[in-house]
Amino acid sequence: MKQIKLDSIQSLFKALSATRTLYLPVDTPAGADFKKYEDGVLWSGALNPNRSAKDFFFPQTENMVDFKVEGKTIEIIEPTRPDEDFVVFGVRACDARSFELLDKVFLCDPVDTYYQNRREHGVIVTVCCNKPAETCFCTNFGIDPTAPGGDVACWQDDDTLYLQANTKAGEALLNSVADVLAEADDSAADSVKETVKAIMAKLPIQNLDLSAFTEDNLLNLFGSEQWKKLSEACLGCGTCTFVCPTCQCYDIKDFDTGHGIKRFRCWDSCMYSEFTRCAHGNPRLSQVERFRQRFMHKLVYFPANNNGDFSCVGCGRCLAKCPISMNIVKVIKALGGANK
Amino acid sequence: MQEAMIKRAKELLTDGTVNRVLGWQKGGVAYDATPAVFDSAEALEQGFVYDDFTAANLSKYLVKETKNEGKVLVFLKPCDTYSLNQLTKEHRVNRDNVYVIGVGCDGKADVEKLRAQGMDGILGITAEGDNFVVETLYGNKTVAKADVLAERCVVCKSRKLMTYDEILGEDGEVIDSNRFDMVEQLENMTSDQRYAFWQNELSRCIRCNACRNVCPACTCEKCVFDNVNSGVANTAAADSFEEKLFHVIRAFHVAGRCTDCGECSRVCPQGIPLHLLNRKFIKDINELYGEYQAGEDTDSRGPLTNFTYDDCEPSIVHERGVE
Amino acid sequence: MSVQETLIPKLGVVTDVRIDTPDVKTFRVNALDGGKVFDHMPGQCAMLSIPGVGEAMFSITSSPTNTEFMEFSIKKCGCLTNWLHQMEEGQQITIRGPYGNGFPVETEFKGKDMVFVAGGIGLAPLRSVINYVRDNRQNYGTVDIVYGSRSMEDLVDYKEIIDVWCKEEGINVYLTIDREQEGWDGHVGFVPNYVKELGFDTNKTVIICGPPIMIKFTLAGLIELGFDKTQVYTTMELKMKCGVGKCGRCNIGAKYVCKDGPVFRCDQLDEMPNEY
Amino acid sequence: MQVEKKEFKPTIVAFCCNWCSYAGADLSGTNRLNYPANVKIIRVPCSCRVNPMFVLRAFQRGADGVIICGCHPGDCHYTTGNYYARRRMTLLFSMLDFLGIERDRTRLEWVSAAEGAKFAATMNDFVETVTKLGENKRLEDLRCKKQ
Amino acid sequence: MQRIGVFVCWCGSNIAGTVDVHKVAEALKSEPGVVISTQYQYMCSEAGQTLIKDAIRDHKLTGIVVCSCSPRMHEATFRKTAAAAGLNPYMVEIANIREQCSWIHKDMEVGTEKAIILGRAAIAKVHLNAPLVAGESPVVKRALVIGGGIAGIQTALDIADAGFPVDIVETKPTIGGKMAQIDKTFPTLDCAACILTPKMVDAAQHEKINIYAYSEVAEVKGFVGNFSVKIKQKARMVDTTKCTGCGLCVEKCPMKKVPNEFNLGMDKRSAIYIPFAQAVPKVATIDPTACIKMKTGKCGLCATVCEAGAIDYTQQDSFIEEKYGAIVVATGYNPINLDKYDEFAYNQSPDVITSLEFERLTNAAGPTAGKLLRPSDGKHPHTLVFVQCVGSRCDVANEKGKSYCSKICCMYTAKHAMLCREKYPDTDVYVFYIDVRTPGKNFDEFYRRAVEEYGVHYIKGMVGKVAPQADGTLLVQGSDLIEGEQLKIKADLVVLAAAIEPDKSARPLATMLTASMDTNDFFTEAHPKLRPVESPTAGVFLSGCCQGPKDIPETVSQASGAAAKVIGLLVKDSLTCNPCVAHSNELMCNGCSACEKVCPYGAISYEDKEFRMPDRTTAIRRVASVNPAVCQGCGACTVACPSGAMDLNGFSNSQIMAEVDAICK
Repeated sequence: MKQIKLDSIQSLFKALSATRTLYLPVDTPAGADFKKYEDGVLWSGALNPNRSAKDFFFPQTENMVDFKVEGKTIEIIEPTRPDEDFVVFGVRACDARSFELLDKVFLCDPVDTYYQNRREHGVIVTVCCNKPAETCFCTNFGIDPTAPGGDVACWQDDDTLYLQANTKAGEALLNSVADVLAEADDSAADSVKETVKAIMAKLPIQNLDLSAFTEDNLLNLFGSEQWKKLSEACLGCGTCTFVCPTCQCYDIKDFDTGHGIKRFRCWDSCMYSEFTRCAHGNPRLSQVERFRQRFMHKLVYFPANNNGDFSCVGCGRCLAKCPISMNIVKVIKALGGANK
Repeated sequence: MQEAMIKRAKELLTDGTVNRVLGWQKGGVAYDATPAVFDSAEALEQGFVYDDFTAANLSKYLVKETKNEGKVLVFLKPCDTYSLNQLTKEHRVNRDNVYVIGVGCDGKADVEKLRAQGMDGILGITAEGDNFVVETLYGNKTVAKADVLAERCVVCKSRKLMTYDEILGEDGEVIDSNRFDMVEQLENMTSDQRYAFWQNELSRCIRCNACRNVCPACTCEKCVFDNVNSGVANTAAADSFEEKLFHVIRAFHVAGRCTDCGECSRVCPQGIPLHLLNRKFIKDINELYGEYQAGEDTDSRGPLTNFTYDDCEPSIVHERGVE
Repeated sequence: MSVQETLIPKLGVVTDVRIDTPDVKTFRVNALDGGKVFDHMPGQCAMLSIPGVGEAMFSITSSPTNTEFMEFSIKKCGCLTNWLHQMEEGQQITIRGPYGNGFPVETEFKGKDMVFVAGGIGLAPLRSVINYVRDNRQNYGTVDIVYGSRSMEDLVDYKEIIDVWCKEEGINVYLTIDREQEGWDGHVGFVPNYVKELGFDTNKTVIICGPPIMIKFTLAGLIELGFDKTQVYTTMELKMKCGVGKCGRCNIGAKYVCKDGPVFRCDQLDEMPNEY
Repeated sequence: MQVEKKEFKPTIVAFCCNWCSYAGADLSGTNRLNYPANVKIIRVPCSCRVNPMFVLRAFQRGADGVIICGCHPGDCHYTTGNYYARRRMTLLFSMLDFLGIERDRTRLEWVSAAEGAKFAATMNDFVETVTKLGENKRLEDLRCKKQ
Repeated sequence: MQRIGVFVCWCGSNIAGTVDVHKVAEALKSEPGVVISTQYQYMCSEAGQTLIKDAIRDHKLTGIVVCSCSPRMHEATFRKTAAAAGLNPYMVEIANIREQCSWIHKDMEVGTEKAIILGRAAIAKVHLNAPLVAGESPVVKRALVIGGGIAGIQTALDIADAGFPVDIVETKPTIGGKMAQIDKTFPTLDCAACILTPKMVDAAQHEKINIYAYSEVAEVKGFVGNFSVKIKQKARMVDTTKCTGCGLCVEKCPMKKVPNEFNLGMDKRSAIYIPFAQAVPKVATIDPTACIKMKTGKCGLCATVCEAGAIDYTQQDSFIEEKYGAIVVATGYNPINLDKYDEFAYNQSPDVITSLEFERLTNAAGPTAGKLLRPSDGKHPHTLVFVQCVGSRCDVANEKGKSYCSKICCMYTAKHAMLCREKYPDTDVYVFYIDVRTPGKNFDEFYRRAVEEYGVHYIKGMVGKVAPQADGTLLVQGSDLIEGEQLKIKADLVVLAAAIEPDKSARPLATMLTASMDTNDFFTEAHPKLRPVESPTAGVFLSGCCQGPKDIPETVSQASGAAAKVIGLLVKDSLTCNPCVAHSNELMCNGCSACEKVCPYGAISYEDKEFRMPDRTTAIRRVASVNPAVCQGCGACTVACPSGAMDLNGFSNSQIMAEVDAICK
């Protein structure tokens, strides 16, 4: 385990950003956001940035391919893939887990090379949460915020940041900045972990009953009467989807620039009325169906295809951000016990 | 207030004046009530909540609700009644199918402001006089309500109910507020500064459409931005241009109709002060075409569907600007 | 271009355009240097696109046994298909695939007596299987084809049906149209009723493709005749974007039509939510 | 060595009302009054037909300046169209200014069918103003930039 | 995808001189959808048009672009060419490469480059053109004239003489209007009644004219060529078919204290009355507010004396619905109310009167039988002061008055002053004026005669105060701006030239007609110069003072002008509608009324329509629909509509954006 004093943490950031681009949570007038590190940029102590870290691997919009159309002929121009190495610092355990879930989608056959490319270029440095919020419920999904994962995991006490590499990439990263780090005892972060565990035990959203969310119960849950009431106030916006670290639906669109066609993909939301609309009609006509799709996907469909792993990491963003305060926890509570 | 509301709602349900009630369903934490329709006294007893955090403007739900059978009871704050009037004026809401109980209001709290004051891990909030006692994972704290009022309530334009069938609590007055201060501040900046300001704000937009979908003026059957045939449809703001396009056009479409209810900024997950765009239009309209408050009535002509022969020319933008 | 680049299309060129019905055209597509753009199995689909206009999933109408070209029978129904219908020979298009599971022609279907039931443009995906079965005749039992459309003019591939399928030994073709029409002396009536009238042997394997309402009633009729849902297959169609089960919009329950479908056995459909 | 900078020629989109300004533009042609070729005219039935979306669209696609020309107040072929246009464009221009976009990139002018000279002069002046401003950077869509 | 043909015109050397037409044609060849691109010396020539027609047929073109002169020049030509070749005429777009390119540029390279871009924009647009078919709507061959003054009468007569039936709706019991109250007319000084009453009789006897007197327009529906109007016939309590106008009832009526509105209240009439001797229709009317029978149920004397049995106390208002192809508004004017003009003591002294009252005082059929007598004591006045511009030409800030010039006052005051001096040489006549405006045939001569021959004292200056004196005279204090002195005149009679304003019935009528008005409630004309007798609302025409202050000759000429326009409309069996009109996509329409509010023609209406929703439920929604016969295609509604449901044929959102794209690329 390595360590560095918090008051000299800028030297770590400088060192990290010397060879690659460093992104870290930075305070803005409205919450924290991941930003590129430049001299003097301060690391936000906020628990979680507004947007999840999925942006780094699955950005909001991404150019896929260009075309030139002339008369009857078409030319396909593959864009250059970004090849910059980068570090994302300050990822929490929940977001770190989300990459595992996204990997299941994007890296399964056939591999999504855009995502893969970014994954290969990025190193994730997680930091143990030391001030969990009331909206946190990651433990329900077997996530241990004191073992935050990523390539390098960090823990932070009052004056020191402890760093431990979890992967080869993580080791290489730490080696590259060894100059600014000091050795630390492997148990140095234990007291931090204990403190955090004690807080975690007090969190209000614990022991959610997820037992009903099984593939066997799929049709039963799908047909539940509760959806209508739960979705009643849903505005059909994409806030929950876009702040969610595991939502990965996307749209592919063409944009005519006037001198060529750019085909790009961008985030899309199953909450949008247009999501499934096509020339023949729309299988999900009302918000009830769209709302149900999102939560059924997270709690039933995804697990059915992925060994029972739920597509939620309990980061709590949707709890904090939903304009009408409807969220997955309320859905779980409404459907969990009653619909077994 | 909550008790009085439940009591009155039950009465109106019982005497058949209404067959359902639009209000708020209690949530898991102190600040996360969800708008909901209650159709029985029991449901009201169990879940109806009204407190300092039930901030949502329920008037937009009436677009859908008034299409259903029977009358719906709705509780509206003064600012929400402006929205209802505007919706009535535009024939989006059938006023005859609504029973409005106007609820006096002295401002709603913003949980983000609590968080900004360092209150992490909020487990419970109790109102005690002018203060909130906030129970958190990290100990109890007390904060003055006035310090955590939502921005729109700090600069509240009116506490007067514009339309109602009855009132609970006290009706207030139109307030000579300083809601345009921030707009003015921006106006007084240099063009470069303004550009930097908005570039920074709008670049955070994730095009979740929350501002649009919550807006009581945005009730289009089909938004131009969702309509593939409109030529401007886009699901994501692909670059800084599309961010601006979306917000400018949206603000323009609600110009003269926006009642400044502030919902757009309340719901923005990225904390973008979108209300400033709307307020800029309101301020311009007031200054150039005479004071106009959308939602004050149900029959006046909006400033963009009106004109006078001696309106100013667009060159006014040059004349009054700084630089 | 690496093989894994599933989202980046390849170029194809339209080498022949055939007008099938007033609103269906069949396009022959070749790679730019001749031959096929890629190989596929019957029932699989491909994403066709005109850059700037749109991209959409179409089932490949030609049989894999056709080694020279691919064919797509496309009905005019939206922006992209309207555009495609304006195409002339020599027009390049982009194409990616193949996508989906296809029919189990090499497993479940092997040695089975086959009944194909199609309505309207629903013949398009079946034509691929039918011709595959014809070209590997020794592997399959009897072949019955029930095909119906609104009118005579709306029968897709009428020429091939009459000139080839009808004349081939061991293949029974039953055509029907919805309403009486001058010049038509064949059967008149809806497909589901016709299937019931014909009353097939219940050990056969049935593939249905057509409008949802037709599928529904044909299936009901078959069950009345004593068929089991495990003997009946159909193909689905939903809005698709990526074609590889990642963009998240073509799912029916936990299944993605683009990846886990489009071919489903009817008993599988019962396990899926009714959202299609 | 100093690289000679290519002279900046702005792209100007002019929306002209069919009854006055478009005819004014025709007249300036008839009178052989010069104005730069960067100005391209789009004919609309009335200045009130100009949707703010068209203005933004022009900037997105690479215009450096957008000018809308209509009948003089009181002379609208449709009696009131230009009054609505005036309000709409005033508010739009003010909003663009509020966002920090150079206010000289947009303009509304009243040009009658008889004012061929005014049309040419207006265009000359507008082109000059926009040329001074340089390329439109603040309301551009990078994707549409010519490589 | 369209199959587009591009035709580049040389226009001799007009275009080819500065634009390399070959290069343009060549460059446009590679644009999407272009199947042929060619050039020719004169596209508008017979040979050029043949070239286009052949190309349309040979290449199965679905759209053409002609790069030539201004569309204002030859768009119609090429549309006809296209139509002749079987192509919808609205599938033609013109790229203006002459007026807007070759003629303003000198450099060949620059011109050519621009021409190519303009061509591209036209191609981009024509891709999105849709074939349009001009609709037709039938014309009801009947006109309605609202108002039975000289304007209405003249309009009706002219239309009727052309053979079309006309209805006149007049709110008073008789037609005739203001002119019937006037004594003499300037500048010829002929008697108003002598020239008006024959016209009234003509109108009454014309077989094509039907007069609804004592009636009002209650409702207007429909549009040009096809209006449906509900007319309210107020109850007269007299059966007009029976009444002979003998006047016996009037004579016998015991209630004789009703202020006589025809004489502006300067004398009294009975409860049952005929406004004046030459009234048309000459039938009696019972004033229900004065009639003893109507108020108390007792009396009934008129019924007893009426030999024709025309009196019917039970008569109710009745409604008639009629269809019209055209409507002429001739609602006229009134002098403004002078209650607020305390400085002129109008309300304090009966001897301060308006000019119209003066007309009655000098009229032989008036309250004084034509003798000029002071209303207060019936004595002959010796000193008369005329005050001009009372309520006219005021500052906008002045809430009492009008900002405009009432136009007729200078002349009628000259007339009054002159008549006064002529009949009563013993009078002193003063006229206070700001300016004397005499722009009219023989007007200035007339005015000069008043000054020079008749010795009327014209004083440039305004009267500040009129103060009634104890001795019954009026002390007029005014300033003489020329002499620079304050004047005090002891007058016996003061005559105020009150401003005139549109009749109060005009505003609600304008709303019914969706015709626009200016801030003074005068109807606006479709074009101030070129269409002065038409309202912007198609099928609605303007006659007389409802459009602005006018004198009689001007009114009559406008009346005939409006009649000519109406006749021009009614001779058509049907109207061809401009197909480039707005249309609303009902599925997207919010029903918010924004479009309706900005439509200058009232072409947009709303209806509650039942829609089948995709989920098979039905919903009733309020949606806009555009009447293509009324819409003129300005496009104001398309921008007011936030959802984009409203679009304009020929200039659709997507078409204009495609042009923008093509120009900017």
